[in-house]
Amino acid sequence: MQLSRDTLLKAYRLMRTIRSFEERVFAEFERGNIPGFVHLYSGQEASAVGVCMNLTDADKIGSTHRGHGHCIAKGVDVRGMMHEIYGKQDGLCGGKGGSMHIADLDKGMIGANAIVGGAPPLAVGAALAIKTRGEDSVSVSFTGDGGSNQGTVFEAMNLAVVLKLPVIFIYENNGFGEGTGHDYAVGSRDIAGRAAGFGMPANRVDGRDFFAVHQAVKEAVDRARAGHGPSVVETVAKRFGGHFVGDAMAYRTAEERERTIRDDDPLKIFRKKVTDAQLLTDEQLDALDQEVAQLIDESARSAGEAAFPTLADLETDVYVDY
Amino acid sequence: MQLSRDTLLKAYRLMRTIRSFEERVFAEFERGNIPGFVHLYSGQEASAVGVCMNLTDADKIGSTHRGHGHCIAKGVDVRGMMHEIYGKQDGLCGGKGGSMHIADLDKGMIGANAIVGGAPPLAVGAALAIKTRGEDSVSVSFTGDGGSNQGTVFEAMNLAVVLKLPVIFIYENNGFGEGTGHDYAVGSRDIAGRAAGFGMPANRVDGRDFFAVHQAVKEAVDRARAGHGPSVVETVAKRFGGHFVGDAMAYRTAEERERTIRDDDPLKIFRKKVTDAQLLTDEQLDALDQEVAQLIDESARSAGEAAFPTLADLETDVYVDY
Amino acid sequence: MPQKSMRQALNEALQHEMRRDSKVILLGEDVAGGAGCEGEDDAYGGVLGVTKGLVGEFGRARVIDTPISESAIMGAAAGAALAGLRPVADLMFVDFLGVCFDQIFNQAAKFRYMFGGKAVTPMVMRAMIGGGFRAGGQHSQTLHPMFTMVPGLKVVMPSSPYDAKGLLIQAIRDDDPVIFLEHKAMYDMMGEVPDEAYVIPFGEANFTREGKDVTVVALSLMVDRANQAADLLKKEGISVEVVDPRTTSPLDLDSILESVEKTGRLVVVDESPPRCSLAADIAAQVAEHGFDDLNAPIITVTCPHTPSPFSPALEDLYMPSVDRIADAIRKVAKK
Amino acid sequence: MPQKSMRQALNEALQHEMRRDSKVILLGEDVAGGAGCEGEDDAYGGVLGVTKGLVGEFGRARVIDTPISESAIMGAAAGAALAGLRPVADLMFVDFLGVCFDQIFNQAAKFRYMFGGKAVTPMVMRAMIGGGFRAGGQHSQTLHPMFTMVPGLKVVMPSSPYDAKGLLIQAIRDDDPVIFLEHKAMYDMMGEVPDEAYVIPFGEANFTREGKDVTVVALSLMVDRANQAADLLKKEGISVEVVDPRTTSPLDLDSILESVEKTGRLVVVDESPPRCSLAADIAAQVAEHGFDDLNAPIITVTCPHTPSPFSPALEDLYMPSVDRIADAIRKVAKK
Ligand SMILES: Cc1ncc(C[n+]2csc(CCOP(=O)(O)OP(=O)(O)O)c2C)c(N)n1
Ligand SMILES: Cc1ncc(C[n+]2csc(CCOP(=O)(O)OP(=O)(O)O)c2C)c(N)n1
Ligand SMILES: [Mg+2]
Ligand SMILES: [Mg+2]
Repeated sequence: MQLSRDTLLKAYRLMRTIRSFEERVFAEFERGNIPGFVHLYSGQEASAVGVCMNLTDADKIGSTHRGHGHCIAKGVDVRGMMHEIYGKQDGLCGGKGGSMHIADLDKGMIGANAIVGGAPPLAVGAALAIKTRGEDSVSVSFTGDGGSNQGTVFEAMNLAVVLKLPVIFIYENNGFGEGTGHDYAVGSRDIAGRAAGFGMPANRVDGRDFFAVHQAVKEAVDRARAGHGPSVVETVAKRFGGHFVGDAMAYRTAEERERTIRDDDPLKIFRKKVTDAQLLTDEQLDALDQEVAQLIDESARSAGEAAFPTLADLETDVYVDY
Repeated sequence: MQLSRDTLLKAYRLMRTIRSFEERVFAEFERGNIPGFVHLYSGQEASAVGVCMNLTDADKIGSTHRGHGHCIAKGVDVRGMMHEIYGKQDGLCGGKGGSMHIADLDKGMIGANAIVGGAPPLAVGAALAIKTRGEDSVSVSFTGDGGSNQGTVFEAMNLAVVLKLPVIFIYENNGFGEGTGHDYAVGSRDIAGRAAGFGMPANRVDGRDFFAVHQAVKEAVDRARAGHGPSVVETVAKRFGGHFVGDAMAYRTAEERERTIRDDDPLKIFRKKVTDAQLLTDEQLDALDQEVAQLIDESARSAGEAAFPTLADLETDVYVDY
Repeated sequence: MPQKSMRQALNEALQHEMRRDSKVILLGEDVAGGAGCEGEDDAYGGVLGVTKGLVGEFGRARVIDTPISESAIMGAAAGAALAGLRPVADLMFVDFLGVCFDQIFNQAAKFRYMFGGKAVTPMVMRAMIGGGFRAGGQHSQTLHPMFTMVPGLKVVMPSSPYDAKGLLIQAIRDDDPVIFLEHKAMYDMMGEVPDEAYVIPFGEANFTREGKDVTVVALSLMVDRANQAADLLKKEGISVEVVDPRTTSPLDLDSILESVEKTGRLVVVDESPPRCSLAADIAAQVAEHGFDDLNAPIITVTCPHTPSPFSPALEDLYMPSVDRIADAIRKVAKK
Repeated sequence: MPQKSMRQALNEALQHEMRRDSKVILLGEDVAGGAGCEGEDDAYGGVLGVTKGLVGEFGRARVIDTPISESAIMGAAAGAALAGLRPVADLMFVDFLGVCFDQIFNQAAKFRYMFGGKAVTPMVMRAMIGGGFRAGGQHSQTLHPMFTMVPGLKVVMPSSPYDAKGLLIQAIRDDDPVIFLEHKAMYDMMGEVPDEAYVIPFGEANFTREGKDVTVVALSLMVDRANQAADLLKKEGISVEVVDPRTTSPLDLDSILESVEKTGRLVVVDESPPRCSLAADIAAQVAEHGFDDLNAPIITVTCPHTPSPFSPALEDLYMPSVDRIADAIRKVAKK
């Protein structure tokens, strides 16, 4: 299917925004400006963007601990995210959530999740709400290769099939769960291959290639919107960095990482495709790079300057009413 | 494979013991002599016996809430079981466990389990102990069709494959989980079919037929003893009765139950096969029926007369040392 | 007022709210029953019949039988609540929380805080608690302390059919996640229950006995036993006040402190092992905020620090009895 | 005596016991690390490095990397223990108990009782607890009350490298299931630790400060803060006794009561929300058994009834601080 120039520009802008966001978060973390645990998405941009460009704000996504890319792809405000990751009062979650708990319900982003396997049952629930109201929206859950072994994820898949819910289970196979290889932790060595046993179609695609992800997910989303139920898409793309910022990555070789960063960059791959096909020009893309760089720069600067929450904020937002 | 006459006699004796035990428990429950929840195994005898006759005391089994049949097939003392189910001080668990918690570690019976999906991870652990010590024993977990949807069960299967453990996952498909049909609760409508997605061989057999179960499980056990890892066997045989004693069974039709009890009785099927093949005579089998009837009768009578535990027993057996 | 069982009171509460608000759905194992079976629909209506008949009126789209997958059930309820429904999820026996607790205590309970006050998660989790059924170690627990300690959850433990209906309606209309704990030994308990809908607000204790010598705090099934003990001791000239907080979170500490101010003596009854129990929680709060009113040690009457035994002979000794409650009251009354 | 970090002390304890007893195995996510990867084995040694080096000495057959499947991990440990091993299972962050709690509280903890005293389940579950890492709502909890309340479990919370080593060796040699909770902010804490193996028995409190005016009970990271508060108040002429029970189950209540008998005043510090907390548990036991010795209300210093906030600005206010502890002590000392 042909994608419009605007669509391609949007896709590139989003992928670039994720990349620049993550690079900046890395740098600021190293400088000691960002606290806690941060898990970066660099290298997997085509997965989040390829998935979410099939979605509207009415569609829901449930994310993981590595959620920055999913948030940005779903249209969550980058500035609010950066302020949140800095722990600031005007962050998207008032500084109470942090990197692993960014949510923006208005954008259909029902939450990053620091519990591996936490999101799929929730995404199934969002799909149940959609079906109960008779809407044609869909719900998407993101899970990693490591997380694909969590019992909650299997239960979610089975329930989605039983109730024929509009859910798409995205498995982002980035090669590792912390320092453990996917071929070790997944006994069958085939995540997508499990779907058949649960009664769902599945598709494994090159997670470095926006077009491959976008097309496979489009089919899954169309199917779900049409009321034909859930399906699985596995996107394969290694993360460039460690599990979290600070991970020594001893489980990877220097060569493998260099190779990955050199040859498996979703942005490079996208740029080559669209320029070779003369759909977009390097000038257009460079211009976007500039815009995004400014946005990220502005976000980080304002996040650095913003105020921290205070004692008055500590005990609010626990209950609607108590 | 030809089974010896003694083996056949033993198989029949065990199946008859289970049947008579359950019939008596039903009667005594109705009379108010047995407290709590009891889940009867009648109709599934060929599954427990077909499985356990491949095992020795060194092999482990983890069971379910419907565990009487598994216990008896594994050689647990029938009298001790009956006393336990009556809640008596000299019951197998001192009256502290009851029908849903009978265990006999010396017999390799590591516990009935009132948590659906509770046993498979434990059976995997027993298999890990076996492998760690370099023994050639195996571990077996029993799970129902309904329980096959529990996350813990999927995790156990994957871990067993990853660590290549000597486990056999038995799925006893008796048609229902409480009042819900297996075809509804299992989205794929194929329990054994899930095994492939987890990287294991699987076999679905007629759970009414001792020979079919015994043969399929023999292959799985041989494979595990030889160090080739886990596998799945699904045994299909409906329970004769309700989910628990007292279940009105509105989800079943009278016709279906009558048909099941008439045509699907593992003991009748066994008797016909062995007598048609002139391996055993009706006289031999009738004699066993008599023996067993006496054993059960004696067990129930002594259970009725035995003493209840007392205040002195209430707080013992919590810790080895506290 | 018509006499009804607690089972019927709960059933009416669900029916009222499902008629009133199409966003209310039920899900759980056999909440209808009979799915994928040859026999009747509505074969169960919940294992102990509380939801009986609802699938007939509201259909399977709103009374949803699920596989045995409690994490998926609770997660689906939490996710559906985040997305605008008001799900009532049935855990059946509270003892099963161990296979799905994350979705309750790390997910539903924490959304609002972690998301900076933007999330609303109006779900109700119903579960059966308590002993007396000879159901053994994994089907007889109460576990209310495990929910009470979790910020973000509200926890309800009704002690009568009347309270059960009013509190369940409140739970369903409430915008926060609510854990609604029904004592399985109380489903057949009869009491006056209006036919129409009404709400009982959370955090408002009910004084089931007025008295001046000793304050007894109890919830759920223990309220009836505390009342029996109070009636017994009246004959001995000890005037007992029984306070039923109805909800453990929020907890109406003020009413408890008021009563202790009057009596100077406190006994807390809790069907639970003693460590980190609700009995301990209430005793500690009074020892901090009502210390100057106390004329005697605070006595807690709980189960021992053991799992629930199966044998009737042991279970009867395990649960707080009228006698044990009365003895505790006598002990402090003498002081 | 050599100075060592708590990380090293724990590592030595594991090494000692694995050398001593071939039945001791480790399992968990990345307890070695690098399984199925091109890079090094032993790439992690546990996310915070506690098990580093052990796979090199004992091999992958005894230091077992697992998939992310905590129910299978804890169940495998419990089942292996029932079958004669002494597994040490790593939950990583205690916050993950919600996805595997059943295997711990309904299975491992209850086997012995449910099976009439015939089962022995010598497993250790290690987990990281506590705040200070800015890790947010699902990675900063302590949750020790959830284990303490469970009959059949023993619960250990070391407050120093020395205690950590001796208590972990005891935990591994212990025949009951033990929950071993390591405060993640203490791994780099230094202290004197003998090279050889030694055990510290469970249920024996340690008096880290002797005093006569006020008793402060604290565990884990809070012991250091209580000590700092005590040292601070000495200058103000308030003599504080700090009692570290070391294990919450069994709990050395006698030592606490002894101290309160002397001081007449009790402050309990607990890094946990207040409801059904260990602070409440200890306060309640003293209000029942030490009431006549009390000259002032029992004050509990805990986190508020909220999830753990992410922002450093909030988390520092969330955790009990030396100042808040000192204020509480002053308050009762004046009474
Ligand atoms: C229930 C649970 N178990 C373990 C962890 C610790 N943990 C956080 S991320 C992670 C690895 C996840 O791997 P994967 O699912 O492949 O996602 P990735 O990090 O590769 O994006 C682990 C083990 C957790 N947060 N939650
Ligand atoms: C975790 C958990 N969820 C639910 C239950 C309640 N329950 C007990 S048995 C049962 C049905 C089990 O069905 P199946 O696995 O097919 O076994 P069967 O009863 O048919 O032998 C259910 C839902 C339970 N005991 N534990
Ligand atoms: Mg991964
Ligand atoms: Mg079944």
